[in-house]
Amino acid sequence: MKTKKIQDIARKLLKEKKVDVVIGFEKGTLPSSATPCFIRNPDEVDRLIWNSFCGNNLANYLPKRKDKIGIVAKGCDSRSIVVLIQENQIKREQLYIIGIPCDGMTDKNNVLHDYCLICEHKNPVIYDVLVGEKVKENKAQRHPEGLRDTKWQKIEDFEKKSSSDKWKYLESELSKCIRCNACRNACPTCYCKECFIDQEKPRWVGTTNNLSDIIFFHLGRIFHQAGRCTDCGACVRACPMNIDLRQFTQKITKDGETLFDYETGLDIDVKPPFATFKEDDSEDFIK
Amino acid sequence: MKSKVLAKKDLLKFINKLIKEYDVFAPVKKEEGIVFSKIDKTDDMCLSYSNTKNSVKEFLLPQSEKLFRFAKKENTNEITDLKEKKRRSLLFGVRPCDGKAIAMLDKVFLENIPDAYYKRRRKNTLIIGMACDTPLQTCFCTSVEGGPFSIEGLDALFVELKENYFIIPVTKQCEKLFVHLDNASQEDIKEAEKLKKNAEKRLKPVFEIKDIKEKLDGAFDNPIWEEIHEKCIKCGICTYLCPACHCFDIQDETVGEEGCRVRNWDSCMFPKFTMHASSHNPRATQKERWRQRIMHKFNYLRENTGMYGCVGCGRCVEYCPVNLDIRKVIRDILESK
Amino acid sequence: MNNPYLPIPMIIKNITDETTVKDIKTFELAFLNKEDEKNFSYLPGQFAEISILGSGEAPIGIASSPTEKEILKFTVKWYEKGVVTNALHNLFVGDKIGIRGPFGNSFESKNIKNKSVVVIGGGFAFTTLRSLTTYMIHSHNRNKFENITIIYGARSPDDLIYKKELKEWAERDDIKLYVTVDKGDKDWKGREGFVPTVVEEVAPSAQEASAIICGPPIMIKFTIPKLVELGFSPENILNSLEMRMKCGIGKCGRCNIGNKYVCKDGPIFSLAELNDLPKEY
Amino acid sequence: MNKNSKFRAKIRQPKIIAFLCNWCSYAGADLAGISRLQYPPNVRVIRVPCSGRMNPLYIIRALQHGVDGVLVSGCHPGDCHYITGNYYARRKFAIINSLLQYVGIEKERVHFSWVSASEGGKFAEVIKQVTEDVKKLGPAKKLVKKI
Repeated sequence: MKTKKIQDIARKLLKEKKVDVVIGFEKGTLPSSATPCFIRNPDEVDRLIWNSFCGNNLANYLPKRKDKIGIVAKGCDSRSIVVLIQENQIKREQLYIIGIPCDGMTDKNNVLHDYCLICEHKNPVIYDVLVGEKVKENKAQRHPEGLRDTKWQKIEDFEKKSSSDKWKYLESELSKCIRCNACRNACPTCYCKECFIDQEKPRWVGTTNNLSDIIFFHLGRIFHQAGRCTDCGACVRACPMNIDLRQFTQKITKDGETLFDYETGLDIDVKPPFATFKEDDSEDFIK
Repeated sequence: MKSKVLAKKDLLKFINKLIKEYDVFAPVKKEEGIVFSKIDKTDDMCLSYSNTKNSVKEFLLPQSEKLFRFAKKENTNEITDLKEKKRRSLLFGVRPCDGKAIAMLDKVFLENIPDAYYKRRRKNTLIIGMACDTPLQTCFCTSVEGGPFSIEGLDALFVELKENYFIIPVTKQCEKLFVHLDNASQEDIKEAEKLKKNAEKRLKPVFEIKDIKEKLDGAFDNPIWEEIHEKCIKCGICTYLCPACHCFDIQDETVGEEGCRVRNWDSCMFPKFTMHASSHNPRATQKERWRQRIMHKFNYLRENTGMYGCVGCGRCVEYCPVNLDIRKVIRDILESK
Repeated sequence: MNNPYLPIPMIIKNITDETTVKDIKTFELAFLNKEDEKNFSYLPGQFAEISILGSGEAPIGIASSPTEKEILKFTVKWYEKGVVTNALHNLFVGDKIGIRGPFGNSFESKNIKNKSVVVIGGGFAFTTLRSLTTYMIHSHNRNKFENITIIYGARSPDDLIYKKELKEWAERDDIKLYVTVDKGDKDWKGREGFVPTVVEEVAPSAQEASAIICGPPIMIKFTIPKLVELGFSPENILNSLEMRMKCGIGKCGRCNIGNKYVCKDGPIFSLAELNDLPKEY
Repeated sequence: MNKNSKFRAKIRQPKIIAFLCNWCSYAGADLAGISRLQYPPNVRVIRVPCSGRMNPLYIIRALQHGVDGVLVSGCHPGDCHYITGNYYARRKFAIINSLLQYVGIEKERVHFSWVSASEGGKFAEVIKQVTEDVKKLGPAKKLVKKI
């Protein structure tokens, strides 16, 4: 159903030359898989599909592109697109967003991803055309203290641990890292032209698989995601070693929401948290 | 050398004996999946694996290897060569595809000017393979001149029969490990032969490898490269998990007054791989990098070493975050004009 | 164990600024161990990995000639992004560094002996050409070559490197030297014009001659057609390439052009060889 | 290295890096000096143009390369020489501070303060307190890079 509609929209866009390319999904080479594809020819739109394996965040392909793009976007993709527009990585006018309300994506065993379980923006927040009916959002109940209970449960539990336990967990997770950079490269909002780990003059992070350097890389990357991470799960999905990166990226998202009352990727016109300030921002940690 | 048999129930005893003499590395089940890792006791070992997540190349060409140490004192450049490890290593349960990759690495690192570090490790390591009878969907070893029972690069190959392990010793070095074992009977040989045929039958080649070299010779300017790379996200999963990828980088690491020169895996997928100091980059976009990856594996290495740089283990296929399937790439190239 | 990754200890004996902006320096290095010096035999065209502990290594063409005993010369340009070149430019006379090498093939491996040689250089790429020229005009070797023509161009008079030697060479009558600059200054009395134009003008005979060309890509691009016009065969037009290299022995996998490794099979390639290789450099 | 750690084990003198903004905290430190206020000598100062210049990764990098504690100090909110530098910095500090604690870096390792050019006394106090806190924790082990 949705597949057909996406194909029709893409065909029309390409025929009318409204866009140069449509970025969507096609059938993957493995069972239970879909893979990003770039369609330029209206005759090829039949390759486009839509199913529950279309997990990749296609916004990843947008930064610094010059052409006009039709892009298939789920809720999380659309939020990443908003971030990219906010941060001048792509212009709104370049995009024709084919929004798709999403019921959550599944892994190859047909199990819903855990980040989809707590997703609060299944419907695209920005789009030019919507494929299918909007789905019911699963807004978590506000906790009396103002935090969302289900959403942040995992983070709050972790916060209560002792420093040594926290550190032990961090080390045990990150010691799996092989520094393939897939988490960074799969992330739509990791778009720096030169990442701090690639900088050579001066060199920020050592080049080896030294655990201290690996931790530095991940902490640095996670910090840079403040105000950018939409919890789309691209990094954990890409990681070949199954590192639990969301345990850390979610903390950044939570802090953004609780400290600055900023939820990522909802409105193009709102400034990201690090690009603005309030005079009464909390500073109880400062002497 | 005669084939041997080892009763399945005696395997752990056999491995335990090896642990006394060697640093034994074998498949171990961990949180991230089944990985090749050092084992101190046989309980750690997990033999119900299709293939390990990491390849065994990291025991011959570690992800980061210290070449030498130095002290950064004023006006000196004293260096200390690192010492050799005394205990020998033994890799147990290496799949034939990984074994073939080692044979390829040997060509690169031991021929012409031998690489001192690789040579040292290689001489110090015994590699015992485990034939593969349950190939995965991602496996394609038979498409790249390999096979689920290939012995290339291995010192010995184990084949799992019903009650026994059928052992094919390949090199002299491992013969002494098996001297006390019984010789294989005709029946065992037949059973192993049958398993081999069955496994090979299950792995129909997915492309004709003979055509690919010729095709690639004239394919440098083929427009297909424009498309192939498009969804690649420039990460290093394919090259880091690949048992045959061996490109490396040499860097200096310092902390305070001390430092060491290290070599790290590098990946042709990374933009900085070929970047000159003058900022000129001969392989400036992912298009050139993908072309290099395919050309290196299927054309240049074949020409220089007689072997392909791909052994069909399927890791890059399985773990690529965007499902950029090398098998499909090759098929697309073969079909292109 | 013979370990190709261990650097040979050297000491900096002299540093010369080649230009007034001081972005190109020539380092004269001497061996710390006599043994190493004996084992280090090289020919013009080869390069070495300069190793600075803590910074790393960079491949640099050897600018001295084997006829110059005891020292090795390297001329290095400062690049903003170059980690090693930066570190090198911060060193002083007396500092110790290391080198690995010599690596690669030499001009001689391309059959240039007993022929005329036309050396064409541009900018600071003249380093290995200096090595070759010094080598050829040495009294032991001069009779192994027929006519020697040297054409060297740079953007401005200041960008010419090895100014002192150029002067000496100009006084010799057994070689022909043409130095040109894109645009001279008020003190410049020599030629003005681009290298390809000068090549056309002086039209060295292609008969039994090799042309060796080394310089910025744009110069090479326009000079090669001129040489072909003059009748140089592709086998006799030699080009020295540069690439990012790490190991220097054909293992690390980044400097290949097609199936050839610049560090091992190059850096000197004839035009005939290059025509067979993909254009990826 | 070895010699160094032995030395440290014996006397337990922590090494602390202080990133001070040029206009307020650095001047505050100067004033403390001129006023001959006593404070522990464990702090090495790195002057930054503004607390807004502080890349929070400096903190991680310092911890990685063997300091036991970090102090970051700038002008009081509203007093920034560049008008709003420290307001932006405050947001970054809030996030990095929270993240570091979240991954298990002890709260007492990393400190933030506002010290103006006239607060020589406060500067001495802050340094005293930071030094004490870090001393209590002992030498940093997490994140320290060894090769």
